[in-house]
Amino acid sequence: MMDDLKALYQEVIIDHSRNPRNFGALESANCSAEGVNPLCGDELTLQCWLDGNDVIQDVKFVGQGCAISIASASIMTEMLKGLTKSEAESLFEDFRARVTGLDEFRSADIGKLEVLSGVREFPTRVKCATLPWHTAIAAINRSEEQVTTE
Amino acid sequence: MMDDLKALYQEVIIDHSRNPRNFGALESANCSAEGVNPLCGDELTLQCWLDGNDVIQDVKFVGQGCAISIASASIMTEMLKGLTKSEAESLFEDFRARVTGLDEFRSADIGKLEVLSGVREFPTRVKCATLPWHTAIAAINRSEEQVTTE
Amino acid sequence: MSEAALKTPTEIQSGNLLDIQEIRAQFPILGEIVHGNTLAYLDNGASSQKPIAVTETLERYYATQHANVHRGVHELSDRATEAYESARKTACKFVNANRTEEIIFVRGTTEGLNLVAESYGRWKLQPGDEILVSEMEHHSNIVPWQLIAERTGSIVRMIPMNDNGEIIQEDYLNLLNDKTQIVAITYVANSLGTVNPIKEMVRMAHDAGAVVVVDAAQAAPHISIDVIDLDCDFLALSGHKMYAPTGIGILYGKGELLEAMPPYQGGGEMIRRVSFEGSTYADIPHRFEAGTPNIADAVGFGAACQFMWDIGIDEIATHEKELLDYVHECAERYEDIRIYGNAKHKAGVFAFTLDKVHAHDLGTVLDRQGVAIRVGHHCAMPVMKHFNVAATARASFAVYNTHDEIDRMFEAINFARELFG
Amino acid sequence: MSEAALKTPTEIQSGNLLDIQEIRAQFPILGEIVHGNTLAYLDNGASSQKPIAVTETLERYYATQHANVHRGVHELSDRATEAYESARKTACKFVNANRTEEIIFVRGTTEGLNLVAESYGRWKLQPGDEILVSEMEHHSNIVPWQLIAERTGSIVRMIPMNDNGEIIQEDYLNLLNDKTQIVAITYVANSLGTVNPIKEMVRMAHDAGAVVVVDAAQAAPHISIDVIDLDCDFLALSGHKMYAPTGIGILYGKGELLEAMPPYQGGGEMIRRVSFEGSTYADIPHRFEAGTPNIADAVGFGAACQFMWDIGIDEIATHEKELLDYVHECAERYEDIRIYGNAKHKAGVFAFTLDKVHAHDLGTVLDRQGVAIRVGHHCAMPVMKHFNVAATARASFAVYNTHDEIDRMFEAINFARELFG
Ligand SMILES: Cc1ncc(COP(=O)(O)O)c(C=O)c1O
Ligand SMILES: Cc1ncc(COP(=O)(O)O)c(C=O)c1O
Repeated sequence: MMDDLKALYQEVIIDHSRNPRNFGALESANCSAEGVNPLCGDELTLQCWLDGNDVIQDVKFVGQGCAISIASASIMTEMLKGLTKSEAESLFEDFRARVTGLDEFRSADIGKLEVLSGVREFPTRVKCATLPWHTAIAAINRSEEQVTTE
Repeated sequence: MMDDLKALYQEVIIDHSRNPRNFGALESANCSAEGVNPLCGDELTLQCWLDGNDVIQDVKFVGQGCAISIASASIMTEMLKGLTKSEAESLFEDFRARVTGLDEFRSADIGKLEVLSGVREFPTRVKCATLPWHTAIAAINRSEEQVTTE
Repeated sequence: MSEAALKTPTEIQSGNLLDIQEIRAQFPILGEIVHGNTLAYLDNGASSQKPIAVTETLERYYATQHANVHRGVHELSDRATEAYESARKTACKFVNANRTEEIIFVRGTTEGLNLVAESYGRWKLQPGDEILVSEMEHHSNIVPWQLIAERTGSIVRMIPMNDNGEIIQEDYLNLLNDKTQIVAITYVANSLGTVNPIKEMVRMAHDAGAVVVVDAAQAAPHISIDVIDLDCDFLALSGHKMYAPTGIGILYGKGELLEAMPPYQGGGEMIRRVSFEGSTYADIPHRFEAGTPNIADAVGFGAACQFMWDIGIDEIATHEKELLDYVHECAERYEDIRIYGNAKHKAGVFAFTLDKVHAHDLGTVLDRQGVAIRVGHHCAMPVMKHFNVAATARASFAVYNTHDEIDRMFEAINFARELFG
Repeated sequence: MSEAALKTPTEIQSGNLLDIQEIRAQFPILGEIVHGNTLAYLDNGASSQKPIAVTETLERYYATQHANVHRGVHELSDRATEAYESARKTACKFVNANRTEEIIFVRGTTEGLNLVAESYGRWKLQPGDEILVSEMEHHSNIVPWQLIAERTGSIVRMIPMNDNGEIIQEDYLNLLNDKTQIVAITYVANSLGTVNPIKEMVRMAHDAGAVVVVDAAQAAPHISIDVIDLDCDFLALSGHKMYAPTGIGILYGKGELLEAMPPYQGGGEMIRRVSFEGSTYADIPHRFEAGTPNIADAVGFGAACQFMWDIGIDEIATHEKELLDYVHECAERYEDIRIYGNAKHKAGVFAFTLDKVHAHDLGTVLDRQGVAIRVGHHCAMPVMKHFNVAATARASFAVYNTHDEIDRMFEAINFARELFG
């Protein structure tokens, strides 16, 4: 049980949650979205600069939340830069499969996101890890709706 | 069990329910009330002629209902004639005590109403027996409200 | 009458492979002694009894899973949420809806119909708009429409029925017009047993641009419900009539309608954000489930669906149809029995009066012999008015009823006939 | 940790004569193993666990008494009606109301508050009228008022609180004016534990001509409620927070108000007469109980009241007060624990944050050690805003909690502190 917790709250996670990368406003943003988990109060706003070829040139976020959601947002922003819209979407699918434990038949390389895979042992926390991603996907798809994880 | 039923549905009751006395409209009425049992659909209208000394000079009813309620109304109208308002009220109290089984310490003579005492073995039917009385009391008190047995 | 004796040859001859005695054994209450007789419970239209599978589910829920739902990160809250949401999935399958979010847990049919009337009605109804309500509706599918009509200045119109207790389809077609916003009809009429041709009526309503709200309270225990095939817009049912606990039912609504509808009750669970400057609401289904839901009974509802599936809904229907045929067959022998509801398609309900014996008195006489039927207006006063009768007697069937219980009812009727001779 | 070990000297020293182990034995779920540890359930503010006395009442009800209520002349219907109406009498006694008709069974506090907002609000509120709602309310006592205010053109005003989490009485007095129609306040605040001076606040409201609606959801499990003494006009509470089943609660309303109020939901049970020309409504309480009620859980509610009386509500309160004192005492040892809610009068709730550990993460860490607490906004976003915090952690107590469970919570907090170093 303590091992599960240590696998979840690895140093990398704690570090990202304390010192989130790409935290702040993005002047050059041309798309953005807001994500909220109404049940726990987590909320974040994500801004993105998508170039003419649908490549994510830059991405930043602000918000508040638990260590998992902040760390997930922080690591995500690091990974999204340079990806095309569809690459981002497919990375999210791989990530989601990993954290929900639905990836038995997928062994996609999710790189640094691996540190978040401990979440799968904590079903109630999966939403914390995926909220930033839902928000990012909404932003790059220029969806109007506010994202929620209900 | 069959005995209970036979005690409830005595010949007198069946007779009164088939041929209710004082059934019809009362031309000379100076007070009236409507009673309804919304749960079973029984309803009756009772009209009364109360003289200057609060003596019930005449009383009639119309309505539809089960054998118990019609018989109770019929017998009641026979007994009410000639009583004062307060005599009527006290007779009702005695009757109610008898049919609810609360008359252990009362041994009031309720006369012909005795035939309805079998109702006490049928708690769900007590309201059928008392509805006409509630209606009569409302009428002689010139209460505006419709009477219900809910 | 011994339990063993209840398995009459009729049951075996019937060709229906259900072992009714085995089913009865799952309902402890059926062994109750009432006024010295074994209970013959023929009041299922009012509320069915509950199998052990359902009551044990409640017990297990409280002994191992309970906490509040949706709000906790701890294990019990997770178990409770899981149990509750998986009951929603079961309910979704039970009515064959497309998406689980289209299922809202409510107290029962009445609350479901009120929710639609208030929320959809307030959103859509303009002064002069029309709501069509059939003559054979239960009060729960009349009064909510009268209340919202009064508030919005719209008009409730009655779709008449014929003397067999069938909706007159030509009249229905004539009533539909471009002011018709809502059609509220029952799938099965509780006072008559009539099964209405919902699918066709929905098609006609949609052609006229109206939505259809189906009261499935009496259908759910007997008919396998398919909201996609019916194409109805809303459908409400009560758990307590289909072997589930009291206090729980579901409202199905088409996703695109529910998503556009304003909230009904306000409170916890149904919000996105609350502040004194203004609040925003959660997505469906939560928007319509304000406050702590009836978690345990929702889980019990899931168990009741499973109970019905385990027996087979068609098998249940077949058994009940046999009972209904049998009761009609028996009734034909008596000239003083008048039957209400002679629709071609009928389910589960036998409503009648006995000449010379008021229904209320009949109910009492039967009760003393352990036979429980319902008497009165059955919350369908317009039906009573149609047939110009104050009250009827009604026997209504569930999967555990037997031919023997029907025989006992007729014996008791004979006794009443003598008593009132 | 063995069960026996749980009876710490503190329990014995306390002078409180309750045998907590004996009480615990009545709650099977307290023996659950969660992630390898015995459950320490400290989330009672969200929902309490249920004693065997309550679950057995449900079982007995379904096994021997169930039928629909109020409508039948048969024995089971009589038993069910008797059980249901006697639960109403028990509930009446529980809040010390004058008349049983003043008790309406609802799903829970949320529904009770919505009923008052809709029915009383629709009847009384004029454009420009004011509704006062305190800053510490649960969403269920905010959103219904916002909804009805929007519909009637009236205005919701916030009664502010100070940083201890107490309503600022001068501000309250200043806000009251002749446009104030309704004051909606909680008896005990779920996010802070504050016990409000309801009796005084009612007096002030009445002086200004307003009615007072009391949210007693968090009071009912801990305080003996006396609506006559409080002189409040309406009071709502939830069974599931006071050892009763889910899906049931009560709304108390003064008879003369309820009698004058228009219906809320329409349907069976709540009518006097229905016709397509118009319907008339039943007397209270039935007017406000449309449809088949949640009979079994109402009966279970009665059993829960009895359970509390058997222990003694004051004894329960004393035990919980000890736990609260103990938890505060322990918390004082740590500089990184910040407490929310330092009102003079507090009951049952300990809300806090831990520096450097987000409440949500804390909840997860505690859960892994079997300690169930609630984390989040507790359906009280305005309170979170007041303290400028997104989420807090909350331990809340019931009669079965022990000092040992609090020790285990602090051990788990220590572990979290290390983990987040
Ligand atoms: C103070 C307060 N009011 C209202 C509610 C709502 O109660 P329920 O969810 O049972 O309707 C709660 C509980 O969540 C509460 O704590
Ligand atoms: C056809 C019909 N509609 C609606 C209802 C109301 O259901 P409930 O009382 O469970 O809300 C009933 C049952 O009484 C019914 O038979």
